[in-house]
Amino acid sequence: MDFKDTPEEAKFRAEIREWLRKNAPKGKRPGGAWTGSLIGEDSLKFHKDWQKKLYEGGWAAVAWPKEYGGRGASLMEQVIFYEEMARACAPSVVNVIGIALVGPVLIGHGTEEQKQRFLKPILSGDMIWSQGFSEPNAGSDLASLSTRAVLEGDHFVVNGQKVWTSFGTIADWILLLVRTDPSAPKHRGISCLLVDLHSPGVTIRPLVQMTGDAEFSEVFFDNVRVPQQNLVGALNDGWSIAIATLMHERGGVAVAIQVQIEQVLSSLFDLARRTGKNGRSAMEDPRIRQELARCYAEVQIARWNGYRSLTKIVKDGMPGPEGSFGKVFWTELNQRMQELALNLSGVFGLVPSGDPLTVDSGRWVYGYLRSRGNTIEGGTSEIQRNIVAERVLGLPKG
Amino acid sequence: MDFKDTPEEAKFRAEIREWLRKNAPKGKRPGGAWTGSLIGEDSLKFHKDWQKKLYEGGWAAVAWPKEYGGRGASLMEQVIFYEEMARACAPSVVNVIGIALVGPVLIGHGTEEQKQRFLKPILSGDMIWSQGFSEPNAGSDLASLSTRAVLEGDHFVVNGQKVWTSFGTIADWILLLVRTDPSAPKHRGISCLLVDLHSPGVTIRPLVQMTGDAEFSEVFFDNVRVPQQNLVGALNDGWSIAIATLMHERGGVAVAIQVQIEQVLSSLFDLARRTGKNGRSAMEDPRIRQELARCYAEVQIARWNGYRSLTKIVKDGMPGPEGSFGKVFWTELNQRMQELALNLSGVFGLVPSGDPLTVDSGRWVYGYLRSRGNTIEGGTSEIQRNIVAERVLGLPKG
Amino acid sequence: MNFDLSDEQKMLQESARSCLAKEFPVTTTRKAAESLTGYPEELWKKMADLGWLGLALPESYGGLGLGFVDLAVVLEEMGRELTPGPFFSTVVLAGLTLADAGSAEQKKLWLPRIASGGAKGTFAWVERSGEWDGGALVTAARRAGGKYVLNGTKYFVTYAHVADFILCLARTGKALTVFLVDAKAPGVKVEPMAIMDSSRRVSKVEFRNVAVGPRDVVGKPGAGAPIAEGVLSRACVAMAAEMAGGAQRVLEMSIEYAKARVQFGKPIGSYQAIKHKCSNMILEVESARSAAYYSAWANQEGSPDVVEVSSIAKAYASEAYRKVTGEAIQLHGGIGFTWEHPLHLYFRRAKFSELMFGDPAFHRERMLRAVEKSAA
Amino acid sequence: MNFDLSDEQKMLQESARSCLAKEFPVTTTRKAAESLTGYPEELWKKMADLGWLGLALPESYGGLGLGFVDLAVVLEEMGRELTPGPFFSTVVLAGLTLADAGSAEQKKLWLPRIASGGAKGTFAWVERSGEWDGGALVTAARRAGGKYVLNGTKYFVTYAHVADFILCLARTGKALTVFLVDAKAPGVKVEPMAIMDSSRRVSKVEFRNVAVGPRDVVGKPGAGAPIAEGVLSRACVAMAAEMAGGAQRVLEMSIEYAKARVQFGKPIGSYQAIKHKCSNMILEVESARSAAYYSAWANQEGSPDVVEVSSIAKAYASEAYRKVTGEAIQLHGGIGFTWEHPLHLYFRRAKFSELMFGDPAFHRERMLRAVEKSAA
Repeated sequence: MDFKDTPEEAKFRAEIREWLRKNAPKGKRPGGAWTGSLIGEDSLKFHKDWQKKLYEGGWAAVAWPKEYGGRGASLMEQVIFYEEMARACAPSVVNVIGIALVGPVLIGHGTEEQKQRFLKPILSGDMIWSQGFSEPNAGSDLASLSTRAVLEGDHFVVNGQKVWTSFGTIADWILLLVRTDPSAPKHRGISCLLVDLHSPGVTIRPLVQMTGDAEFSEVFFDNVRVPQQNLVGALNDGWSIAIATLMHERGGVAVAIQVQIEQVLSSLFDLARRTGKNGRSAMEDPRIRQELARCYAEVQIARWNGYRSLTKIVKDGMPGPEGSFGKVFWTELNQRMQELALNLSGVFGLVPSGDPLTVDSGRWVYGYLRSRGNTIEGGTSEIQRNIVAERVLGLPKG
Repeated sequence: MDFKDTPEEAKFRAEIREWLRKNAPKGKRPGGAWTGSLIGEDSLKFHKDWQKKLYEGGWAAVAWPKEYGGRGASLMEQVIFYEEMARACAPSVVNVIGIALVGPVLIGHGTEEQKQRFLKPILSGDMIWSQGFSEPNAGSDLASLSTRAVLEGDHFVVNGQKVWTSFGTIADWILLLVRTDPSAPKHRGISCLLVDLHSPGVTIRPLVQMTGDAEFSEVFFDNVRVPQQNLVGALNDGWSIAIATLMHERGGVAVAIQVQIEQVLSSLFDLARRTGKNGRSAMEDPRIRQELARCYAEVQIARWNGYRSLTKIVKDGMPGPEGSFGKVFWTELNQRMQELALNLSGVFGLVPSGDPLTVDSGRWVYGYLRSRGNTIEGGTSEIQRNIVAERVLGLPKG
Repeated sequence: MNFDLSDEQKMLQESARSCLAKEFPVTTTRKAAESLTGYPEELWKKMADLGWLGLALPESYGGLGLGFVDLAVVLEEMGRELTPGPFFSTVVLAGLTLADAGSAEQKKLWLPRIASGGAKGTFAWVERSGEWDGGALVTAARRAGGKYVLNGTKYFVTYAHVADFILCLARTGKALTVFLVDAKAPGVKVEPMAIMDSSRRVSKVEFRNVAVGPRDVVGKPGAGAPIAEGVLSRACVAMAAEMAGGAQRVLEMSIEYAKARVQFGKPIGSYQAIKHKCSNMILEVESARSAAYYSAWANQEGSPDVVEVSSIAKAYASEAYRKVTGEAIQLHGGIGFTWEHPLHLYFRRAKFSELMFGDPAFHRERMLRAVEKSAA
Repeated sequence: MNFDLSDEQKMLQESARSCLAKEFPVTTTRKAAESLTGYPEELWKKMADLGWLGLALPESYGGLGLGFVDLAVVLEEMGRELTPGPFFSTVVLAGLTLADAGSAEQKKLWLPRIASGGAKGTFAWVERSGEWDGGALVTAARRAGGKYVLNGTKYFVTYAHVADFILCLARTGKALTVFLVDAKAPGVKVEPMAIMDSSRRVSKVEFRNVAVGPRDVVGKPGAGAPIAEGVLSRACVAMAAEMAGGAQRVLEMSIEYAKARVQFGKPIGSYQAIKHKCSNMILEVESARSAAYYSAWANQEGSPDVVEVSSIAKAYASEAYRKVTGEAIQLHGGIGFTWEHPLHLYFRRAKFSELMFGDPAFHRERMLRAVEKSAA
């Protein structure tokens, strides 16, 4: 047990820190600084430029093998990378689905041709990717998806609808799950396709969420023709690839998430220090202190759970039980932090961004609303709890 | 909408108040004053004497029809009766199962002979009753009970085991649910018998609960012979009687419960006023004030829910939705109040009765432990929530 | 003892429900909420025609002379559909305050016009400190000759942008006084504010050297504290009734969805996790309703526990509403997180209602002080 | 970065588990807990034989020279079986305090005897006020000639009834000082107290004009506050490790029962309400374990965040333990409410551990102050 960097880790940390010191953008940024929003031309360009810089420095995808333009970074080095990115307040990459999901899927399951064609533009941010998994009737029960792909000659013809497609409005390509064998049991008839969103027959409709933003889209496929060579892995073997992808999503995201909730905590404390409550600083109110302390403690515990999980993955290739409830832990904790922050300012806390009276540029109003999505997207808390009960604790299926 | 007594209600209130003023026992009582414990000879005699006095005054069972020795009191009058009993700090009746459950069952379903034989000694407390429903493998799923009764000539022969039998150690008789037709669907083969606990073949073993007391028993039946005329209602029709009985239990108990939780609240406030915390009264600690206020508010709300439910029962013969979650509401609220009371005294709060340092004669230590049983006995909170979801909200059965 | 609505109240409830749900459902009024005034004018006319505006005002001033319980019935229905408009501000905050504490002249001038839909009012309370305790207020009225000169800035004044008059709680020396100010008077500046709850409009109101005559004092000079206490209690009860209605509607949507939405081959409502969630929701909704109506009755009867029970209702109902709307979004999954689905409007309203007129902690403290005072 | 036990620590864990679970399971030691001493003497001998008593004491004083993480491993296993006896008081409260702050003479006299099982010690802290803040203490040592005279009464002194010496936190003027007092010294009166947690023994200890020499001062006169801070941090971590172990054991019992108990034709563990309950339980158990071990490591390394992380561990683990044991009883239904089933012993222990050495609110405040101090 040791929480200090090894010499190799320290070296890696020094290297990225130095690079960021020289290269991380300084000064005012376009768009909502706290949302990392990609909405708007300016903001998209800003993030694309940053990704290009990361790419040129060799930092766009530290986890990818060196041969594909990554650094073959160990999990601990990835943690360090995210920690240093956060420390430098560096913007996030624009092509997160491409880098965290599509790249690893192609590296693992793609043909040589697919790797040659897609990996480099993913890294450079020249080809933005989205993910097409959920459908209106296939949410928690993802495997019941019904978007069809029928092989006609050397093309698949795709029909159906996807929903909650992230980056749909700015993406060039989509990683799509489709049903290719409707007669097989539901997990067995699914395939994984790479689809150009500029193809004829694709309609993208922004899906406005309760925050008022449209991070997601609905994507409609009407006789869209997809070349056969865009199939990833074997025909009807898409479910295992999807599961691996979701695993990637959870693993990769977990590290970045911890950094984010530490930033939320730190902003929450800043806010409490600045806020008056009953004639003194909210930081002196015994009731609020208890709530702040509770948040502080749980953020640390989330970090320690993460450390345990990482250690386990490094040693055994998979997380222990403490890794299985990470999403439930941080999403519910984040909801409580957002709520506490809103409450600190009383009714003034409800003034959104745009109004001169808004608190912290409206980040808490936004965060309060946005945080409700976290316990739904990427597997609801209910599904997460079922998974823990059945897979980790071995309780019988209902 | 009106929360004042009607003239008739006011008259009834004045009458019972006056009678209690003259007759309620004064001075020190045997046994644990706060548990209403019946354990120990002294305590049992004290409570039996009190019941006799109530009986002589015509107050032993106000809800029973006049012809059977009751007062035919309306539901509102029953509420008033309980309120005034509480106001006078009068002891509870000893034969609560007899009066609240067995009596109404016999009045509703018993033969004339059964009424003649049992009702009077139930009222006077000369014949103490217990209830034999639950079994080791039939808890939440009560209808799966397996205690058998086989008719041989003019007697039933009973074999099996009951558990969580209240008043088992002091009772003379038991209201027993038995399986009389093992081949019928599980709800259809159950009958209801009146069994003398002094019969040969009955073994009663006190069941010590986590408080250290034995309020309940295990009762074993080994070829116990029960005369055929002790069958209540029709053969194999016991389930509907059991359900009616449990309804009685819940309805009758609800009124008395409200009085009890108001007493807990009041004692909790007393304790807070007396307790020092960080150099001042706990009553001045803003954090504790919030918790006390929360308890206070919820006790009032429980009362208002109860009023709504009573109004609905009086008008329509059955409670509205607000009556369906009463048990979940008060049992969970009571657990929080017991916990808060313990915490108020810090580690000294854990000194049980008997030690000179104990707080309030150990009532909070006892109550903290005992309150864990409330969310289990008489239908667990989980079962209660299922019932609300399915019967009140109409959600489909799992 | 009788905790039920009368037959007349049940008729009122039915007619309000059918009017609001059919003619002004949330699905259509949410567009109006984005308009200049923030509500459809025909809705306001309809309310006047149905007699709702004068429901709880004295018959002698053109009202129907009914009680706060009747008002709660209507407010609960408005809560169900997030009915926008200045009903709460005009009737509960302004009308009942004048009926309770206004001079005969003030009543005669304003109450009949309120009842007929011809005038709108509101109440200006909270300031930049965000605190609801009267002691924290700094807006002050200085005596100058036979008049008062009012200076200060109020925030979150509901529907001030359409109000004809504003009741303003201000400091007169150490004491507080309520003034009736013409919204068009020189020096009064009303500026709409953005808030998270898009179904309700609030404004910042600046009073700069506004001259007010002694006849514009509501009640007596220096008697503002007890009047404000009454305003706060009534606001609590009215909001609790609205919240109970909103939470009930959200529960109904959730039950409906839980029965219809199929995942893994079964309606999601057949899963125990959803059942228990719904079961907790109804417990909170019904409890909020009990508290709203009990406290409405207490206000109507001038019961001595008014302060205590009003604060219980506000604190409980707002936590219940917040939890129920949050759970409802979770239960609906993705669809509940969309802009299109009305759930988030309820979720936003719940948070606004929780913090407006004092958060639950404030009301628990207020309640406990009232309990201690009555015990002493 | 490596958050895992070493191979040696895993071996220690296995041997401790098999020893305690097989030879001294809670089902047999609960009888011993009712005996005169409160624990089986052979258990104490076994601990000495296995080297547990000197595990974290310096090798130069007969210990094994291992760290607090190793100690946490053993404590976690003891928590699993509610192992009774003076291990916590002797090793964590007394032994480590002397190793940390004692004079060479004190160490030489007591540490080897502790390591071999030949002496037992404890620490006397809380007084009638029930407060854990050093500022609230009134037990005082008056200088008289070259000596101190100690007067006062301490409560909840763990296993004082079998202790050979007692470390006593007392006031010397405005400052605090820790004294090493012979348990048999004239004027020391040890009186067992009843507590709800029957698996642990505590006493009231009266000091009446107890004479203590200057050589019995631990550390320097007036240096009691930082020493006590260290005692408190170590107590927090040790209790957190015990609690994580106890909660884990209770979770295991619950899972086992949920798989075996059939109602309505299915194991109750197949119902979602039970699944989600268990899922919440493991979240809390594993999180408590993470906090216990991280804080054990921080104590072992003398990391600057010791106070902060120790209080986090104590606060979190005690709330987790309380909730997990409460849910476990609920999940077990009737059987979990019986005296015979060991669950209630864990439930009682959880509550005692929660309040002993400061309740969660106290530790959240302590934590926050440490955070503020390090930020300043």
